[in-house]
Amino acid sequence: MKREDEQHLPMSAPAEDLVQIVRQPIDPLALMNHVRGPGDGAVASFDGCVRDNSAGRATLYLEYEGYEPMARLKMLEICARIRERFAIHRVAIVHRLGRLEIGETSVFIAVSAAHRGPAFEACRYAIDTLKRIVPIWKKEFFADGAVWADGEIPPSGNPGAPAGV
Amino acid sequence: MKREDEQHLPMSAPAEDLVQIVRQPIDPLALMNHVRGPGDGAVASFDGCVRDNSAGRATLYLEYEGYEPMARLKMLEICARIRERFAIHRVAIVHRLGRLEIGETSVFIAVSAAHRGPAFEACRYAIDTLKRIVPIWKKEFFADGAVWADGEIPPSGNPGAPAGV
Amino acid sequence: MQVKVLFFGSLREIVGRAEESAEIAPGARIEDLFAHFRERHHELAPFRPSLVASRNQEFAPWSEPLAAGDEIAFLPPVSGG
Amino acid sequence: MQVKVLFFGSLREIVGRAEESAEIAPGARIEDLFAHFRERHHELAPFRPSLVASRNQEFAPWSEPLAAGDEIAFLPPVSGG
Repeated sequence: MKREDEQHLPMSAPAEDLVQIVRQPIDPLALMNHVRGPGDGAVASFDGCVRDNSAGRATLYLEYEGYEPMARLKMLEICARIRERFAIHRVAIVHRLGRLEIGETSVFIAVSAAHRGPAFEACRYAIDTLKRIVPIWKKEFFADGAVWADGEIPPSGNPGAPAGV
Repeated sequence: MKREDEQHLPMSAPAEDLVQIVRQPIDPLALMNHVRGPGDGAVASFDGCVRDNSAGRATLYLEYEGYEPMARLKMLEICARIRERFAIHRVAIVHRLGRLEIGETSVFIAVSAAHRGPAFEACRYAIDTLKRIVPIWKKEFFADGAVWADGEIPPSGNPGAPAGV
Repeated sequence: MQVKVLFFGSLREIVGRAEESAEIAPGARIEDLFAHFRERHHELAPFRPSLVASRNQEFAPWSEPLAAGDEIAFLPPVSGG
Repeated sequence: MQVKVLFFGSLREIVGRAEESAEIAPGARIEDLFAHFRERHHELAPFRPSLVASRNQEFAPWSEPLAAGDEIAFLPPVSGG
């Protein structure tokens, strides 16, 4: 469901979508403002932040590492998938890398739409898919050591086809 | 699922929740920051904003009117219901009344949780329930007239029992 | 006995006021209070099926008896959000 | 022919480098390239079942043939978000 004033844009133009990998603090307000337009009635957002514990073990801080160019491509792929599946207007996805302290935002996703249903569903789909297919890794530092977080094995082996959801 | 450091708070203490009815612009960042604590890994937000059209008819602006003390009570009831149903940490719900221009935020909801599932579900539940039970009314102004928006008839007649969802 | 009555949205526009006092007989129910206003404002009648009532800021059945000093509101379908 | 190989997370720590060049025989597949590194770093072996491979920044099956100049990465389970 595209707005009237967008009908002349080519279908493949997510030019308005915002995908970034950054090493500085994320500004959620800028992203929420980026996605909203006059035809929108809803902006759903997800803010992933650093918890002070992992399964009860006290976390000191996290370090995120990414395969940056591929991560960007996968985040763009998420935007494209969202546009195919949900009646949304615009998407912003930003992931931070490097050392993050407790309470800091590691990922922020904002999705605008005329109606709240698609905005919520697309936002949820975006973070669920990001955690499955975007090549980023988190190392958790504890008082007595550090571990690479248990992750998810991305669906693969069938390049070109959309990874199953 | 309460955090360790909250176990001594009385069950009925949503003292940390924020419920407001305002007549000035809403500050989403303040609300997102209000709900997040060190035990949170997720903040889900919903921003309801004024669309430039209603079923294709161009909207000039909106006016919101509320039964303020009862609306506050119902918003607090939503917070309480959310705490019962979802493993969340903190909730903020703010609704604006008066005249709102296109693009402005009429309602903002933020919910924090250790994990994203409950944060998303509680946030969605909050806006869905707000639209059904909170006594607030929206008048839509068009170039050629104004109408009170079609609304939802709140479940009633059984006070004390939670309104069905 | 006296009760306070609040009108919102379309009802407020019909009645021309957001708040009224009403003197009603002991034993009267919310339904009777609505009838009292419907007699003075016939345009209220068609709204009845879509209204819910509140008593002291909580939803209440139309059959609920009133007490002196009650704050009653007749609420059109809500459209916040 | 030569390909570029990238290592991330736990694999980067094992190999001790984020990037390597490898000289491999024409016709080699991604699986063969991994075997090449596994011979030099035996600690890589137990990771194999949980890894996926990428070729030129897209997921690729282990059986995919390599071409000169390819950028190959061995990706541990992802844990962004």
